[in-house]
Amino acid sequence: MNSFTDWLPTLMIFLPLLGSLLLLVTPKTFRDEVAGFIAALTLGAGLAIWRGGGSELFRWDWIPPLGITYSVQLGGVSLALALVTALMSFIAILYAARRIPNPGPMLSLILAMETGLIGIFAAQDLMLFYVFFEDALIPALLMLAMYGKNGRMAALVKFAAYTLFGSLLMLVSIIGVRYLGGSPSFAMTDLKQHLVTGSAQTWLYLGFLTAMAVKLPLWPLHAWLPDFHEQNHDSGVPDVMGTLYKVGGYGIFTFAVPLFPDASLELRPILMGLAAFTALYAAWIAFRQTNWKRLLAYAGLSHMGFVALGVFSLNETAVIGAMYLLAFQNLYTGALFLSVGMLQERIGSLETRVGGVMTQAGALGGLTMALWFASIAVPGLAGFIGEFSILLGAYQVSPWLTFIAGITTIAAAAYALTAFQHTFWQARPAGAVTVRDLVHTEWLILAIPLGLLVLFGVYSTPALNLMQPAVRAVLSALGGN
Amino acid sequence: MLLVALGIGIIAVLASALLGPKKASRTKLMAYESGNDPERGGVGTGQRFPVHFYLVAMLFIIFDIETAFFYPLAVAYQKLIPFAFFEAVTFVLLLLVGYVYILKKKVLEWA
Amino acid sequence: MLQVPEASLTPLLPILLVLAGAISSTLLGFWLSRRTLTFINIGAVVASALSVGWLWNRDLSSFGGGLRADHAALLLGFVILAGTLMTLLVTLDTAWRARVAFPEFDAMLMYAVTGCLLIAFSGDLIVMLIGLEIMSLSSYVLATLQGSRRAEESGLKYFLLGAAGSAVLIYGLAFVYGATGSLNYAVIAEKTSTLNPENTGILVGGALLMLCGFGFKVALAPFHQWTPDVYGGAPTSVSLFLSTVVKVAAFAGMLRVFSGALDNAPGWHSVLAVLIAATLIVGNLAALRQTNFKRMLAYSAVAHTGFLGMALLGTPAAGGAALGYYLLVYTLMTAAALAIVAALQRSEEGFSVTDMRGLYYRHPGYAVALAVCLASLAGLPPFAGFFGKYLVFQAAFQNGYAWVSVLAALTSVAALVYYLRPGMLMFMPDRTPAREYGLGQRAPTTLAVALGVAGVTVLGLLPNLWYAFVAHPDIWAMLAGR
Amino acid sequence: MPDWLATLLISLLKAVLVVLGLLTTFAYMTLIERRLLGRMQLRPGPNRVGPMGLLQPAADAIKSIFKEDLTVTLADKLVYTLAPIVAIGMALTAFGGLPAGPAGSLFGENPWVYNLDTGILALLALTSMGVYGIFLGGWASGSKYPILGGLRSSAQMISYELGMGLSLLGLLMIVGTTSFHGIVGWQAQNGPMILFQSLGFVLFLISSFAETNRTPFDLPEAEQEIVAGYLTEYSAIKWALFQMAEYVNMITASAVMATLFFGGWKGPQFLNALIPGISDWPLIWLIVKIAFFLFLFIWVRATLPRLRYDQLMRFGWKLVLPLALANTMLTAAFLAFRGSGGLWFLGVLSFAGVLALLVLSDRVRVLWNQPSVRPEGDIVRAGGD
Amino acid sequence: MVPTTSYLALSGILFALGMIGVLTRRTAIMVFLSVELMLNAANLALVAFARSWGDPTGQTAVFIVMTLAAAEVAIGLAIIVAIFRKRETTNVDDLAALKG
Repeated sequence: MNSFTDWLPTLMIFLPLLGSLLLLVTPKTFRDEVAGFIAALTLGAGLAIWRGGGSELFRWDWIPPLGITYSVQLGGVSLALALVTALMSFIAILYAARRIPNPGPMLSLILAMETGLIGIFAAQDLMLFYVFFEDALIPALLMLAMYGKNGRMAALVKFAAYTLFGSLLMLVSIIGVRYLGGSPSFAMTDLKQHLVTGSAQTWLYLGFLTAMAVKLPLWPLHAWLPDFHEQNHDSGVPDVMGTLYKVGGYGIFTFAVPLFPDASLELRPILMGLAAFTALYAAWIAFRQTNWKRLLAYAGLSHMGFVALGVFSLNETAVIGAMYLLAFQNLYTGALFLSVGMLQERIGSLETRVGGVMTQAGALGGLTMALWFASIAVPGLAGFIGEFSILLGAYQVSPWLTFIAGITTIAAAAYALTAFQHTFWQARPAGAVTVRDLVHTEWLILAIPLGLLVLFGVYSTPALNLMQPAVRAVLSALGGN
Repeated sequence: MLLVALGIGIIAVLASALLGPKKASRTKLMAYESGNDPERGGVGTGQRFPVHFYLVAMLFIIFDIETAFFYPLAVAYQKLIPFAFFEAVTFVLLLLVGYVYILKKKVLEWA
Repeated sequence: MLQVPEASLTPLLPILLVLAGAISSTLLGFWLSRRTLTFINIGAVVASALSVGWLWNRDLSSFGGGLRADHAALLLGFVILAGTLMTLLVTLDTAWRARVAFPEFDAMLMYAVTGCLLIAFSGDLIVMLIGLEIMSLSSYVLATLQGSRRAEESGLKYFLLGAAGSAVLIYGLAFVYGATGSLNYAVIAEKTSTLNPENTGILVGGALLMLCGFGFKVALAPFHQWTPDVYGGAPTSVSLFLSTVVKVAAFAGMLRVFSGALDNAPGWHSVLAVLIAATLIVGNLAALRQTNFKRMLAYSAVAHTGFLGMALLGTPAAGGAALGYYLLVYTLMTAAALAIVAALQRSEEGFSVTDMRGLYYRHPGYAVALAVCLASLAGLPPFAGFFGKYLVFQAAFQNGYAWVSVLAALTSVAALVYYLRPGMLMFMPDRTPAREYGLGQRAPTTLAVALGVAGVTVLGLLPNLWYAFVAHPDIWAMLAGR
Repeated sequence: MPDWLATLLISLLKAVLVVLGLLTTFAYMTLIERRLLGRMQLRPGPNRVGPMGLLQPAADAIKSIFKEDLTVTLADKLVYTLAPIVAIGMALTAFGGLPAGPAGSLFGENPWVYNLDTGILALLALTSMGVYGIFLGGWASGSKYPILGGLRSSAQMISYELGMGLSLLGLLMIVGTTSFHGIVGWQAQNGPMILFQSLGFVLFLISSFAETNRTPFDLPEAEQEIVAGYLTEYSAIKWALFQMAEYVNMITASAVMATLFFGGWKGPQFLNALIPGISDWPLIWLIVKIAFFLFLFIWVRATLPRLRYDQLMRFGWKLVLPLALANTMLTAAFLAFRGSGGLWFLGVLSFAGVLALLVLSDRVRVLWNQPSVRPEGDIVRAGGD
Repeated sequence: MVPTTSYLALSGILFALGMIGVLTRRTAIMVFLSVELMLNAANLALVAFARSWGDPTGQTAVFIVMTLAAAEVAIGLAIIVAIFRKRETTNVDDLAALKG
């Protein structure tokens, strides 16, 4: 139990935090390098875990009298998401380092947040999950506070209030899960032995769901999302982290479904309805956005609708697809945010109505377009596999909702292409600033995610192999369907 | 006893009230101020008293309470020797703290 | 009938040490500088804390169970002393600016602490009452001592309401005595289970009256009106003291009386639940509207009364443990936050929330510390405030007051919002000139703040350091003594 | 006739008796005082009305009843009228608790009106109630001098009340009861208390002078400072009532001193050898002792000048109070550590204390004679005068 | 021998009067007096109960309470006088420096 591999997840979680503390004392001159190095190291640790085929459950009694344990495990879905997180944080740091004037605090915040996020994915104990869940919030808030735009206070309050509203209800139901079920501790392994039954389960599930619906986000609780993205720093770096922070789908998949099987079956139709509606509604709103960030925000929301649909459907294919999509939409949405950042750096605005960028910055345009294709699930790119298998699976559960959701893909194509076309093609307005094309690191920043998207778009087996057993394990608890 | 005593007073007052002459005049009913017209002062007109009197009053309250505590101890004293002695000593010492304090604070200086 | 009571002073050691400090500052004040006195008092407090450690696990008692240095008493006493220490450290810096730098200030402070400790050590309603009154009376003086118009008014308000509160409490005490025929917690506790109807009626009446009385002291709504005025009007260091140490002591009293003596008395639980619900709502919503940071903290103190009170709804075992943990955390974080206010404020009004914009770029250390305190107050992990909240939620939840827990969860969203605003403003860069006292960053205050922040963080990451002490259930099962 | 009614009537009767007795005493007290003062100051004193002016008191009484009774416009009528009644009422009531003889010696009834276990406490309480009379009177007069006078005299009285109360503690410790009967009985066995508590007695004496506003402590009537103090606005019978109260208080004080320190209504035991049972004769002994103390009051008045107000207060707070405490602790310590020794040694100690005071009087005087600090600015001026 | 209940009734009335005074009177002194009234009501109740239980604890409690009352008087008067000497009023409503 003391072999190095068991410590790897812990290392992967807390390495970034150490890094962010380290950054506070490192001199300005090579702060960026340190940050990048730490992030890379974290990613390395993640890859090491992957090579080892996931880690064992590592458990240590954190607060014995309260039955709160520090139990972490990275394997299957959680590992995939952790890897993506590590990667995107690394990329975000790369971009932040060259784009943001005084990046010191931002870098440490990114790292701090990475800790929270990886922690969320690794946690196998409800309280631990909650703790990390809230930890990730603080850096996110600080990023917005320190680098945000004028309207940020409103956005901050909205964001925090929504999150806390959800998570505190979740806290109450976490307490409920343990005491009504009579479990000795909050560790998933114990909780699964002592499930709550009856109507209490439904109530607890709802409490849990509120938090997750905020973080998905799901339709009525999504209002914080666009403001959050719009008010954040133009470079789009915080948005990347924000995107990674959308852990609702994962939370429901890992915790809610196993703990509230009956309730999740019972509420399935309603929730799937909500999800489908979210997807369509978000796409529809996105269509009318003229600000790239809001557009991306709603696009992301729409994808989350898909993810939710998949997760709620409790169908193996769909769930796998949902996790797949969840993982990779982080890649392309994040990358898109960064590309928007680059665009803004060049033309000084986030308007989707400036024309003719393509003529001067071909590479930027090209890469952005490719990423958009990934986003709207063009076959051959990772997005497609996710969305397709979600629809496939969900169809077996409820065809109609699936059909509604299906429409979304078309809507997505619509909003993405119009916005892209307005910005990159069309005539260049007279007297507009000349736009530089991509320079050194920017290439990497956009190319790496794209590369991965392509790779897993055509050769999805490794990812699927990673996820399938985990999903099977979860769903088998429901007695399949 | 109390009744009788108060009775006496009341009777006396009534008696004089009945028997005494009533020839009031403004000057007669004016507050005595060595012949000058009285200025403000007296009931309800918010005359200020020197704060020293408040101090005396408070000190009195405190020390009187202390006496009140001492009486039962004194009565029961011989039954509780020697415990009571140490009690008394502690008590008086604590009292002395306060006494020394007001002494040093010059509260007891009517100058 | 005249038997000599056994009066061993050993269990009183912590109290006596503090009292010695008080007396010394009463008398030596004429010869020594006030600063020296403060150092003496700090010494006394530390010594007393050590003696608390020394008394641990001895479970002594004195005066026929009237004074008991059991685990609960020692734990609560330690919390009180911690708060006192931080207060003293802060006054070292700010007393001059607050124009309260004379020996009487320290004397009164220490007397108040003596009272607080008496409450924590009480095994008997009379001792509790004496402690409570010593504490309250000294606090009235402390609140007034500054002599400024605001301070005097706050003092008067505090005094009048506090006195009324004590009167109600004493009346309740009389009824409890009437119902059980004793003032000793243990006897009351055993009598309460076996009572004939009309005595039960009297007991319930008494319990409720005492509840109201304590409500005044700990500022449960609707008895909280004095709190913002007093905390806002008194010198900040005093507000610090009142909102931490005094409140802790009052809660210690409630713990002793309600979870201890009156635990199986009927009726008061539900009333307390209602009061707490009111407090949570009033405190949090009122705090939302505050523009002055100090007043906001005052209201947040009210709100926290609600959270702390939830612990009393739990079973003595769970609730006591929760309260024991939360009180320390609450003291640390509130004291640290107010210490920073005291250090940085220009006038005793404290500063308005908007003045805090960009604090991070002027006083990075204090800003980060304050942010930590606020996060902890808001109950965000990994800071200790979160576990405090969690524990009280759990305590109330387990004892069948789930609705209070849910309400508390909802209100703490409001709480988050008003903690968030200043917390975030501090990190927003701004160009305007500083609006706080530039030279505020002094060693003792910094030390106090460091204590608080370190405590909050460490207790958040490893709650067991303190929780392991308080978690022992039979500590709280014997609140009333045996 | 049911016997509760009987007892009620009887005690009423006794009350009336006592009151009348006191009032006559007061009446002639005034006369005697004026005569004696006359003698001491080498002048005749009142001798017109009746033989040797024996009817003077009657004349005074009649005059004061038929005199016009003014009530100042600014005065608070009710309180103004109430004040003297309170004063006299308390003064008279206080006396009733004192036993004047052995049980059943008064025509088969007990020579006291009421008998409480807490006699001394009750007595102190009642006498201190007298302060209300004076303060209310001064306050209600609605005029400056009375207010100041009232304040001053109440301040004075409460200050000395402390000394009074504390000076009795030693005695109580020795006797162990607060009932007059207990105390008298104790003294009958062990000799008068003055032997053991001389220091306490001195203090008590001083305090009672101050309590009754007699020279040298008659500040409330310090004419040259505040006219007639709280009496300024009073006239006719109300004024007379205040006077009455003062004298009755004197009588009571004398009686108390007699009872507490001089064996009360019992005569000295050794006389029993000559005439058996003489020491148990009712009334006689008490009256004799009272008379002696009253003479003392007058004597002192004729002898000593009046203190200044600040001196008075300092005297009370800086001398009487600590000394009383010291006396208490002395007694306490003695009782605690005497082992089996008798009380006489305590008497010696106590008397030594008195002597020491007398010898060191010059040293002691500095405590109260002059303010030990020059008033700097805001130190409040004495009694507003 | 008067039954305990009547004592309680009396003390209850006193307490109620005090409470009303606290709630309705506006000048500090009056509020303060009402508080003292409440305290005495409590004392009365204590003594009554002590008699009905026939044990002296209640009376000692009364002793303590009296002391507390006295201490409260001292401090309360000090505060009130301090304020009164600054401005002519002790009306609670006039103390408006701390609104908000």
